[in-house]
Amino acid sequence: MGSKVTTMREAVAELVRDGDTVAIEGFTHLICFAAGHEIIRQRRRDLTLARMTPDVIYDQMIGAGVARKLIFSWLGNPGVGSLHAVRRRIEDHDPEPLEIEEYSHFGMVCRYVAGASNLPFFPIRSYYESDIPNVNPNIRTMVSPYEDATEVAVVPPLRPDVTVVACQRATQDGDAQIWGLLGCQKEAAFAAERVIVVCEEVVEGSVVRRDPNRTIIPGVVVDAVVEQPFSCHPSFAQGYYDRDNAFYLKWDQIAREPETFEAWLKEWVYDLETHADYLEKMGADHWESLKPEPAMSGEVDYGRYA
Amino acid sequence: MGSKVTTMREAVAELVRDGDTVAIEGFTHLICFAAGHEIIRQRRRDLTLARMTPDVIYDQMIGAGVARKLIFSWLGNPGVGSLHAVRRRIEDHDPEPLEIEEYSHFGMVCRYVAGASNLPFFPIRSYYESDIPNVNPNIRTMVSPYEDATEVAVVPPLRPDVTVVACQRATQDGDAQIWGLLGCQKEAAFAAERVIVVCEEVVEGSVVRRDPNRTIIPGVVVDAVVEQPFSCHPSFAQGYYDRDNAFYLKWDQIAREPETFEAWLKEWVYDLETHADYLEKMGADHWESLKPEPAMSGEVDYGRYA
Amino acid sequence: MSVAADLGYSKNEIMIAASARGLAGAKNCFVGVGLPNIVCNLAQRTVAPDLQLVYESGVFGARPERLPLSIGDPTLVSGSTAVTSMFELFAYYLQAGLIDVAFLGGAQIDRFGNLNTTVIGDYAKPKVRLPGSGGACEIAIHARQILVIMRQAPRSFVEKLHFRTSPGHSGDPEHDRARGWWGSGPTSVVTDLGTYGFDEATGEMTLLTLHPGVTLDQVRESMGWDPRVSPDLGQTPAPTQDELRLIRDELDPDGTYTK
Amino acid sequence: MSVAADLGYSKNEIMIAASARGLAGAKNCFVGVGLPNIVCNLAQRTVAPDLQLVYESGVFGARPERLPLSIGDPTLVSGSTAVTSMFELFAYYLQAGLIDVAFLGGAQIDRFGNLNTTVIGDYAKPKVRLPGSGGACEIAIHARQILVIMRQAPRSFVEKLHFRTSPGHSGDPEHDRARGWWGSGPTSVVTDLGTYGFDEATGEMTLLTLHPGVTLDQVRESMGWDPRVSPDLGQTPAPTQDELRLIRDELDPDGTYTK
Repeated sequence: MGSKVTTMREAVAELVRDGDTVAIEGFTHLICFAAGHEIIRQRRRDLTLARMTPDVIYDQMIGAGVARKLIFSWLGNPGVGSLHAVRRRIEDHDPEPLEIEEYSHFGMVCRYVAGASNLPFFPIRSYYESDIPNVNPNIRTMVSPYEDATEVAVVPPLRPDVTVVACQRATQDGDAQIWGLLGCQKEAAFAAERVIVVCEEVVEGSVVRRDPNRTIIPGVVVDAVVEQPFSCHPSFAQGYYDRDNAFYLKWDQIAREPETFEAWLKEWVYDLETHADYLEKMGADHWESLKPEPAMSGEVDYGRYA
Repeated sequence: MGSKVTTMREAVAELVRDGDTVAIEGFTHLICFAAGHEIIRQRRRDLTLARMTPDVIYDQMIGAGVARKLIFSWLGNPGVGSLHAVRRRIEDHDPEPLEIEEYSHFGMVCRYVAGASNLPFFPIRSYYESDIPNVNPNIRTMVSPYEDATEVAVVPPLRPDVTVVACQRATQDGDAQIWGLLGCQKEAAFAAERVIVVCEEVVEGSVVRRDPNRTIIPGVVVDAVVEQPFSCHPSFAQGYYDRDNAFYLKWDQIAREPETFEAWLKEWVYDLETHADYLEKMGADHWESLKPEPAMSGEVDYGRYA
Repeated sequence: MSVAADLGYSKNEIMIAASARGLAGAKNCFVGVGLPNIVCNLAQRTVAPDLQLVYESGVFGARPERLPLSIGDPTLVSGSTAVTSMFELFAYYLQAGLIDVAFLGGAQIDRFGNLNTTVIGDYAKPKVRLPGSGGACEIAIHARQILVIMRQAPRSFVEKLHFRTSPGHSGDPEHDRARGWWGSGPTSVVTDLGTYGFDEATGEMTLLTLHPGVTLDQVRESMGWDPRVSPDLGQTPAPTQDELRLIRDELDPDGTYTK
Repeated sequence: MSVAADLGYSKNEIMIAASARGLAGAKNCFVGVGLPNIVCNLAQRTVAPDLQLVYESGVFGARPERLPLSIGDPTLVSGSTAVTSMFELFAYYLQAGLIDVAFLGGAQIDRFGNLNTTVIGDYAKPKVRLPGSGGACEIAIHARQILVIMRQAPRSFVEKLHFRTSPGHSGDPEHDRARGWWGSGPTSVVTDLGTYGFDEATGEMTLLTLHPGVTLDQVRESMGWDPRVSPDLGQTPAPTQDELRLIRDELDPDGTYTK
């Protein structure tokens, strides 16, 4: 197989199309901001954005006008507060309305699992006596065909056109390894029509083959591999860099007013050509300051069976 | 928390009761023969044995009379042939009939997943035009409540009273780490009322804490931890010892006749007090011969965030 | 200004201390950030030494080397005993009934402990769009016990929710939680003014204790319905010196959450 | 005695060579042990260099350092690119339609490629209890293409199965595989006497080629129904010297599966 390694610009240009349903997943960990910025930069439109926890990157994308709809389960700037740009669109239709389809966390996870498993529905014990199903007709109920006749809620499969998954390392074939929080990266990738893997480093196949249990997403479902250090800033990559909490706090101020929001987008996205420019602009010291001391995993022995 | 470390004898005496549904799982890898032998030795009766792939250990247990029923998806001596003791009971009711409840592999896996998830049923796209549902009324059909109205099969949850899981290493609290083939060990453990973890080595918590993503079963669901090297022989433990293929071939001969079967049980189970006796009887050279050369995983960096 | 200012501790500090005591004997606890995180860590060091912190992000047995800034802080992962996917966390742990106790809060709560974290105003075009459920809906249904920590005010303790995100008690004993739910629903509410339980029969929030210096009138003025009051209404024990030391020196030295 | 003995290769060797050619261009292949394992490895070295071996045990990109003795051989794990749980293997790969081709066999096959791996005789008290489905039922439904390798005999190529473990074609074009299955069902059968395809319209097994030295009468004598024969019945190309060298020197030096 030929290498799948490409640039973020090419990956987005080739694989993300106007009107697509796009999932940039990651539960606080490995949220690929660089992909979101490139999608803004290429001015994609009418996207349906899916994500369990829309946070700052979706505030940026939705405020920038790439999306007409949002599918989610928790909306906010984690540990800080609101997403002001998203709220302007929902509360004030400013500059235009945003269609929303909301679930609970488990509902979103199970939509990805159903999508990844080619199941027409997925049963969960949730939404009892909640108003959520009243505002989301996709949440339905079924009764167990067994003696208990238990009533459960069901959610439909979610099959993104494109899922973007960030990971610590991947091969040129797209075999991706992740450690630390896993979120629903694997499920979202398997559920998708097209998958972009963005890694801190592209490694030799031999590195992955030494520890196959660490592989979360196999190359077989991956279309493009982008090597992009710090692609998740201000989110984090376990063992590579820390969450830039100061930025999350700062974003709360930036996003409060459309003017400051637009100014930030111009300075940090539109006026830059690539994420490399973003890294350079923020300065080497900043990146150094986010690097943790090492905490090594130790090795296990798979044994050589020859 | 106090340590959960105990002996196989105590673990089986305390946690495995006549009439229980017992799952000793492991897909070719980490099949805990030592637990099966102890259950035979303690002469448990009327067990319902569950397992995706009943193999030699279940041939031994079922031939020894511990079980009245078998729930499974594939019955055989992998790579060798039949399970003669099981076949005598099914084909000739010799010495007594064996009740069976059979599924496909995916059906069994999903029964464990439903049990682990507290779901009343689990949907799968299987059994279409197969005779299996005709002989197993637990396999039913449901129709998707969404527009596609797809018909799927459903299986009920499987909740063993006891699941025995072998692993390479565990802490005294039962946090178990596995690498290599995972089978459905995790699902079977979470689905069970009581869980016995049998490990090649009990390790310090610090070993597990250095690589938390390697933990397959958390201590919270574990009742007993048994440290028992080579507990899976003639099956294998990745990195610790190889499959003893010669034994699987030999078993085909041993199990053909009730006499040779009984003689083997007497010599290798009833006349021995513990698995340690079994190891000693088989001889140190044999165990040496099964050990692979090392093939180390390499380390990853989790980072220290202080 | 803080009603408890003159008592040598803050409103948050007595909320934390009172909530921590509610965890006595608990084992597997679903933890959020902020106050609940401090509460759990205080309980671990006082009334609940066996408390296992389970983070919604999928981390077990965390040993954070710093105060986590979010439930997904990398410091929770390094040195923990296990990390799991979100699917397994919600399916094998929460839905399977392994979580003994969890914390919930919200913009609005009603007398039966139903919570709104979705919208203020009309759903279609809300006055305030709130975060939504997150895991709250499943937590409210499956966690064996639910502890609510909220400051009380007429706009948050309301007669009628604008949206019911996660179910409390229905108020109908026949129907209430009668569908194989693991959870028994909200079991206590700790506010800046007092502590509440829920009536067995009616599932209604019932004032159990007033914090030192707080009057029943203050409580009544701070909520949208006339609260049920326990016949043997008591006073919340003030935070002990030991509790305050742990909170101030160990758990929140910068006073991020406790000022 | 082997009909092909005088031709310089064994029955298994021509079955292997003919089956391997059937994998030309295939990508993700579900592999079992024994013959299929040799077939896949031969195809990888000849007509299908991009063939990805996916083992039912949950291993991807295996690079075995020895001939695996079972689909769960530890040599398949060490040096592979990924290991997955059985749930994910069946749900995310097979049921999701990622498997292009798989091998099946059985004790009995009928003219529509339905297979029996469950019982000979009555289910309740069988004459011979066979292994059962394993993954066969799901593989038959979801793998895009199914290759069957079986020696043929009247007792195995039967008019009526004793039990239908995994579905082939129904024989009814209206109904056949009309429920969102990924798989197109059995696409070829390779026996020790010849190779078969399946008729588009009727789904019936159709003799395409006879192995060198095999007559149509021999084929008819070895099956329980009168087989459909292709109008342009041809001869199976004999294994090439290169194929035989690979099989004998590299893939099965001990002749475990090929004698």
